[in-house]
Amino acid sequence: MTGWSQALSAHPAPTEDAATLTGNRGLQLEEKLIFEQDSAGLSGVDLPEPPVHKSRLGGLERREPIGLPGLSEPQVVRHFTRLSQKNYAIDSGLYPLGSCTMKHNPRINEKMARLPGFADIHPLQPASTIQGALELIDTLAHWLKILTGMPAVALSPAAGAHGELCGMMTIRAALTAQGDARQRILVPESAHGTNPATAATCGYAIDPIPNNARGRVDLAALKAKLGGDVAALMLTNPNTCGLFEDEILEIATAVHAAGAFFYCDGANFNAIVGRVRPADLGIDALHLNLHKTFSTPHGGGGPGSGPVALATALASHAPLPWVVHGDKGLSLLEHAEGLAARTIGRLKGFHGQMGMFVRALSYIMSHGADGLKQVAEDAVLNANYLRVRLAGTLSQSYPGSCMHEVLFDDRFLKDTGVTTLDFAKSLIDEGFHPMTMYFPLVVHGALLIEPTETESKASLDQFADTVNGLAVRAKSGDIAGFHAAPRLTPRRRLDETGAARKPLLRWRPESPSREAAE
Amino acid sequence: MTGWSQALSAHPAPTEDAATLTGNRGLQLEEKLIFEQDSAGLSGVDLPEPPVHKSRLGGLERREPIGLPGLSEPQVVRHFTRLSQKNYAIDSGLYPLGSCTMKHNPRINEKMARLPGFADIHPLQPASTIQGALELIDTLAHWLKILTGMPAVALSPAAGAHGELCGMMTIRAALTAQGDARQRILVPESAHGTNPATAATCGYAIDPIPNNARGRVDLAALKAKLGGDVAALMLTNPNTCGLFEDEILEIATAVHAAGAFFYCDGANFNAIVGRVRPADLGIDALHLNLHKTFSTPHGGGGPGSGPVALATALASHAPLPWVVHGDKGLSLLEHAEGLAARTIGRLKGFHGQMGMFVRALSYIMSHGADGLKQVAEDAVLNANYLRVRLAGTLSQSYPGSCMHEVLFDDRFLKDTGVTTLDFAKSLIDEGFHPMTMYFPLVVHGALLIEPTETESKASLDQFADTVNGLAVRAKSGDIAGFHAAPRLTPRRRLDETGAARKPLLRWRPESPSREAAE
Amino acid sequence: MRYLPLTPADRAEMLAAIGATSIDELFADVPATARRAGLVDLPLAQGEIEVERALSKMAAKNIAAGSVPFFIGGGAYRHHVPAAVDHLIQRGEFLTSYTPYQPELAQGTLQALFEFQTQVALLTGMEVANASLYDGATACAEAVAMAHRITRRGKAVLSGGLHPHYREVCATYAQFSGLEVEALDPSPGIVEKIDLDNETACVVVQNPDFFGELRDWSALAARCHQQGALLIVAVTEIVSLGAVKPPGAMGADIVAAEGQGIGNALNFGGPYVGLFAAREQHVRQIPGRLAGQTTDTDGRRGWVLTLSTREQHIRREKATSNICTNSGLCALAFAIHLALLGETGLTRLARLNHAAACNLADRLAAVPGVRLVTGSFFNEFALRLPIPAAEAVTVLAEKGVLGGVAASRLYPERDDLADLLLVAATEMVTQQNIDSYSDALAEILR
Amino acid sequence: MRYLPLTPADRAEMLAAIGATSIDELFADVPATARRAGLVDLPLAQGEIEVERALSKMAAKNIAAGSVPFFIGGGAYRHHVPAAVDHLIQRGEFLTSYTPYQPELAQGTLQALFEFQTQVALLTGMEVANASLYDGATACAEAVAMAHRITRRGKAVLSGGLHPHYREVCATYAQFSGLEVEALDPSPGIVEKIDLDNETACVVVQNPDFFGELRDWSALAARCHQQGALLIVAVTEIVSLGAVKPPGAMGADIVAAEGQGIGNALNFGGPYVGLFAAREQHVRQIPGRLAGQTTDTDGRRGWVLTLSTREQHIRREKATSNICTNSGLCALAFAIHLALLGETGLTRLARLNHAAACNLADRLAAVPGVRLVTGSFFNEFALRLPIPAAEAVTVLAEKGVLGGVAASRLYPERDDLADLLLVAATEMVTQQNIDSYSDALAEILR
Ligand SMILES: Cc1ncc(COP(=O)(O)O)c(C=O)c1O
Ligand SMILES: Cc1ncc(COP(=O)(O)O)c(C=O)c1O
Repeated sequence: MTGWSQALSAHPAPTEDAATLTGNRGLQLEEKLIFEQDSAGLSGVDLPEPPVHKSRLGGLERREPIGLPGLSEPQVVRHFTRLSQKNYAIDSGLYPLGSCTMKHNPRINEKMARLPGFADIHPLQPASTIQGALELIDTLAHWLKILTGMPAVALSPAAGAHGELCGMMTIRAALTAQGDARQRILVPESAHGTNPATAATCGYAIDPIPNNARGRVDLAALKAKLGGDVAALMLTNPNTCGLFEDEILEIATAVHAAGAFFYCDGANFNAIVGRVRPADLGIDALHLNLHKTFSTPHGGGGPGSGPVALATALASHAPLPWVVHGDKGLSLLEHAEGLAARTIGRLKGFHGQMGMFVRALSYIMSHGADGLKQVAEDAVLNANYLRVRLAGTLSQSYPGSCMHEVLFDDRFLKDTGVTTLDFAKSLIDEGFHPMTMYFPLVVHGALLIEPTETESKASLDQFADTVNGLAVRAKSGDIAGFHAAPRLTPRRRLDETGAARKPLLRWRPESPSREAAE
Repeated sequence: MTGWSQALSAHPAPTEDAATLTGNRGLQLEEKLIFEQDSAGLSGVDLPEPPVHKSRLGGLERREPIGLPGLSEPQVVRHFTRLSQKNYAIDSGLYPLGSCTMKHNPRINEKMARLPGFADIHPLQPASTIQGALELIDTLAHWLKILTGMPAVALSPAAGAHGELCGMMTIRAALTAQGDARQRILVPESAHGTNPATAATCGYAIDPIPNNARGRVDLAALKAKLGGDVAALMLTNPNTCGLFEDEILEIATAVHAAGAFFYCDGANFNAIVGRVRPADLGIDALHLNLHKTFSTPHGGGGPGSGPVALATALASHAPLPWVVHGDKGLSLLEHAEGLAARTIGRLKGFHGQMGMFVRALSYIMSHGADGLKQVAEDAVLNANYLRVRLAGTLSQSYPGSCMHEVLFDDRFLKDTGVTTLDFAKSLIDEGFHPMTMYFPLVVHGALLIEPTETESKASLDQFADTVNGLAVRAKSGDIAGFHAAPRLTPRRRLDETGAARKPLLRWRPESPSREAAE
Repeated sequence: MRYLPLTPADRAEMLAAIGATSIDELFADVPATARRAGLVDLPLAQGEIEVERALSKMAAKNIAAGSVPFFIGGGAYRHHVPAAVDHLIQRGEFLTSYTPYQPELAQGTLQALFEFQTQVALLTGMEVANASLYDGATACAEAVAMAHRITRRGKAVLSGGLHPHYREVCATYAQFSGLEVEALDPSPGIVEKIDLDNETACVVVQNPDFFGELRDWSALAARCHQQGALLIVAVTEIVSLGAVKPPGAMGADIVAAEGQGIGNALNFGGPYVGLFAAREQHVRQIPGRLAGQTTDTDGRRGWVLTLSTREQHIRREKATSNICTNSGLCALAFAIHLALLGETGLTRLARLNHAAACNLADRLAAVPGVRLVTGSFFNEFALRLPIPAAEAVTVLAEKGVLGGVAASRLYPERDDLADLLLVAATEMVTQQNIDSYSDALAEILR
Repeated sequence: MRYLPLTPADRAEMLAAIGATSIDELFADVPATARRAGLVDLPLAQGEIEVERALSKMAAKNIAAGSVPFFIGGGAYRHHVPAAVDHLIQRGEFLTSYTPYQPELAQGTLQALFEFQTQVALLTGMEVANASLYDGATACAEAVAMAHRITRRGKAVLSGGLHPHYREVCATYAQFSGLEVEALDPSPGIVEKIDLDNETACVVVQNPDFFGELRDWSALAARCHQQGALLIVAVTEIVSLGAVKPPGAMGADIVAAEGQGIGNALNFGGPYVGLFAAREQHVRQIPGRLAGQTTDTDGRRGWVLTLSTREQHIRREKATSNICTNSGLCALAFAIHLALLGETGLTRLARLNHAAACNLADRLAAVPGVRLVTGSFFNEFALRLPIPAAEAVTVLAEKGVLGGVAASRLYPERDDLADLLLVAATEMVTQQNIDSYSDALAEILR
């Protein structure tokens, strides 16, 4: 600790970045845009010259150059290798992004997803040639039904938000079928942004409900708002404060009593997988993020997969396609007919995120029922361990134990001149990805920490020691050091306001990018 | 340039490394040994409990614990990911290690080598089940024979030095067969260390021959040494000064006239592949490094593959096994019998580096005869371009054009107080791997630069600008800056002398490593 | 369990530190009636060997496209993806990182997205593009919604040449957002009549259309703009833009495309990557993420996610879309593959595809009873057969040829399309494949 | 050509800068008679699609071990390698880096090698290990040469149980370095008599031996040491050390082992990884590279290659070996796989192998006419058949079973071994495989 303040003062001036001729700093390598590395005519792909033949493009030949740069394979491999080296990832270290469940991504899942029998099959092949694919989907659905306790699961949604949309659409379809035109969706203030956005996309009006002092839905306020115009409650459980909605049964009863449906955002399913079945909580629809609980890699922003478990009242409205068992084995029901006559229709091209299904099933089979239960327990244990390790220095927003993630707010930074943002950025220099900041919105300067079950105790201890150490420093008043953070990354704090004021969203030959790069 | 000196002075004190609590520095992450991360009982591999059965280990059960640490898969993946991030590689940038031909390693080669039909076949499977493997070996041999112009090629050697050994053994076998017990091998002073070491391993005495002022073998000195006791000349061509032995035909004639064989170290084949056939130079035996000219990845030290092309006089002594065409297709001749009666015997278990053969053939087929010729031309062009770009500041050891690599010595550093080592280490901070240093031994403070053909002109220009800039700085007398280099790597200059004085070659529970790590 | 680093000892120690006597205590908030000791009737944990065996067995029950003569398109295309692409997207720093909300730790992903956006803009001939959406079909629905926001009009007209899945997804979204969708009937080979009025927010066309037909939509664009409507052009085979006049040059206001054809495998339909491009003037109405250039504290160029005020995590119910996770890694694969191809590679790839399709079309149209319906096309076209196309597809499959898509699979209700077969050819098709196909088809129709 | 970044324009510009009028000028030193415009009768450049097609075709002509009941060992073993291993060794920073001569740019490789050396030392029960050699056979030859350097004696005695390839490689090396090799006859099942004299530099034994037999060599070690000779123990199946008493515990002075069984595929025999371990007192006689711990300018722990004065690049003809490039990446794969296994995983893996072999031995020995020759074994054993083993192997292969190695393939000259079949079973063998094998064998011998 002592060495630190001294070192901070000894912190090199920004001009240190001029310290090398290349701008490279040892293993930290600068990299221009591919457009700035163009060698006209080069290509990293060798293709034969097409046989001469008469064009049938009907005069629509593309005549202007496209403007793509020419690079050889070595240049492209080096370019993207260097870019990757500017990223932090789960593979690099602890990634405690609350609400994101950044757990280890097993490599066997990647290998399985690349088997030609899964990766090299076309969605429109005849059913007889894709029985194994349908079997895989059916097997995954079976697992998800048992894990949620719900009778049906719609697999086509492409991510969590898409799953929310699917769920809300089935709810609206069910109500409409009853000739019931309810217009309002109740959404707690702590909800993730996709919840209200989804409800709106589904044509609904949003009615926010407050949290109580215990970080849960204010049951009284909820009941007060429930009425004939409420189509559904969209609740996240465990919620975004990392807490289990302990009055959830009362909530469900109230919602149903009001003739509304109970939608649950299952993004935080990791806390309860294998231990609690949403069906037992009175939930009518719930989406799961395979890219969270079931470890399909987040890939720097996707792809994901957001299957939705549906109660009987909603199941018949599930989106197309359906996988059905028939005399000729498994097949796809792709049109609003027969069993699927009441479907909301199609939500996506083809049949869903097959590549993610394979990874998720590989993950599920690897854990088995026993392993999944252990996942939930270790996830909750790790979060609570961090909670107590940090309790001394940070300010926990809601007392008591948490589920898979723990929420702090910025009270501990009061009067230090250090903001939640500064604090998080200083973690970056320490080699950690920051926790989720300023979400949920129900507390001030939120810091939401989710370690996941794939972190070792040693890893948690190092993180806790660091956070505590930084908290002490913040209180000891080294504002400059925090404002200056991060100091050790390929780029220091980036000007987001400036970026939004004058958006530069693509490279242009004459754009500043070029100069900037010289 | 101006900013630089200022920055160098602003160079942070070593204590900057205390600047973080974790010792991590943003994306540069510290990592302990796996032995320091042991959690007894953990394993990253789940295996079923074996059925109970009576042991047949004959009382040789291992009773003491082995002492291996227990880690989960996430920890192991993170451990080796972090370690990899402390490495520089071709994928990161220019790697101008003279004599090592660090060229781009195409990924299609990796994919091909992993096809189950190649990776998952056993060397002792019946011939009928491995016809494709033998066909691949035979096809690669065909290419190498045509590229060298020589009638036979022995594929089993595992690397260049092993190929040298193979070649020298066939030479000795051929002489012995003639009842000729010659004892001396002539080796130029510029030769790579493996040459004399190999000759010694083969039971020969080494007799060094000097270079002439032009960086080639001194023909007169060579002739003077040639005599009835000389078994062979081991010459590298192009030689380790990056020069083509322009008197090679005279050399060959003289060697043969003396009744000796002419062995050529073909490590530098990249300079002439597709343009010059060693057979046309009077060479009797030559090894190729598939891990250089033919791009099989160097893997941080291997594996390699060192096929040896042999003249008719030596071919019959080629090591086992041989691939032969028969009525039942291709087969392996694995014993000293029939055709192979005069073999030197077996040099290695099984049949050679199949995995490397696949990669090399994939590389060769991708280039074709035309591409390979272009490889040689671009390799030589790139080296000469650097030669002229650097001529102004560095001191080229031998005037005139070079082949695939260019040799400089430390005359340009005279009186600067900066050594070749300092100079090379300062390149590390600039984001480049240094050139080969202090080899060959025939010049003082050698700097041997081999860019290879897979570097773009832009890459060469940036390197040249940097080297020139550093040379100017060295002459301007900033000794401290050079002695301090590298400053920006995960570790700064390492104490090699200390390491050799008190060798610590493994971790031990009680060893200093542990403390050092705390 | 190999993925769980906690030992029993760790767990005990941590529980003690927490002050809990058992893990159950931490689940105390769960209603007693919902607490479960565990789940019954489900398999237990398995090792890699067992999992690999079981999944490989399932995979083996499918016929991989690469193992047979293969001619299926219909919105997903089998192109060669260089080994370097898969190698690079599997680097842990790309594969296991989250959405780049912390730019200082994600410059790699952000710069790649900035390059991706530029590539998409260039390819489509548009001014700006976003950082990807789920797929082409959802991108199309988002485009319709965007047109609605911009024009404040309630009707979307969908061309009969629009991919049925795109049409259906637009319809599903619209049905709930209260938009009226007018979907024209498919009319392969015939130029359709598109009516606009001042309620029309947008017209959605596809090029090449679902039946492979290429059209210049410039005139329609002009009409749309006169009427104050937007022209949305969907592209389901992105490789076509290596040879075909881009939507931007036809006056499109928004382009919604499927990017799978570059960098991504067939994957039985997903994950794919939705491309979304538009005119700069509408940038604040664009759905999804945008990477933008900026500078850091030291004045150096860098990248961030920008214009987030459009997005759900800031704007909530007022966001331009509810999308959060998109198709990041597929977009990266697209960017890498396209960086490898470059101008020369992509244009040649497109020409190869067109050549293969022309070759195939001639061969198949020469089969007695077969008629080529599509006039001008890129790498896919429609045939009329003397027998139901569905039947032909089945029999061809039995003969080991995956010969295309029967229009009836997507338009079961349209008897007039029962004999229509969609056939595609890419650079992966060999002369031998083409021979096998035409022989098999001739045999069937004999 | 996709791997060549220079454009024609670059080449012209660079030639001009060099002051050459043509590329040929740069080859002026090549004797005119040896200059070639190019090479005739060789194929020209091909794209990835064509190369992949051609090589896949060759690969398809081989029967992959994983596709049939598989029981071949004899020095190379088919074990499961976790996907994480191959993923990690393919990271460019490992795959495309050179030997770590610049430690500041290679701490990753160096630390991994230091961990590898420790793992090998622990596994073999020895004090120190090197950073790998080519393979087990060459490691064995290097061990003999090292014993020669240490003892200054001229004779090496090789047990008849030593893998014939190891024996042959030792013989080849010795024949040229002037060492006398006394190779005892193979005597499966029978304890051989080994004589030593004061000319004996070393005795080389194998455990388990080539026929699968396990022996405790402690007594021999004692005799060797009395005689001033060294005991070299070869291990061809490294997994055995997860269950079997290690050579170090038997008094071995040098261990030469094949490491393929951990982390590496069968690869038709290569690349593999030679493991080499010895007593600390002989460290300066060890061949090959050694990673050692040290500190940097700031006093922090780091790693370097050390004791290079043993090596060819410093010591030239006086080096302990001529080896330079070794098996770096295979050693890394070994280190990663073993790190994943850990104490629990490796010991269990070994027990699984032994269990499978016991199960198989019982089943096959029960086949009429078959006799189990090996008394105590790990995962491989020898059988005597009523027919020539070579014939059995061929017929089994026709029935789709790769049933083992006929001793006659390695000892064609030994008629007494003609009926001897070597059979191995690893964790990859299923009960079903075992059934198929015993059924097929019974059928053949019926
Ligand atoms: C609580 C919650 N709900 C919904 C979502 C949206 O999921 P996705 O990003 O997969 O659309 C997220 C993901 O960030 C989330 O954390
Ligand atoms: C000129 C020369 N000869 C021989 C060798 C030895 O080759 P290998 O390392 O493959 O044994 C090398 C490799 O460094 C070399 O550069």
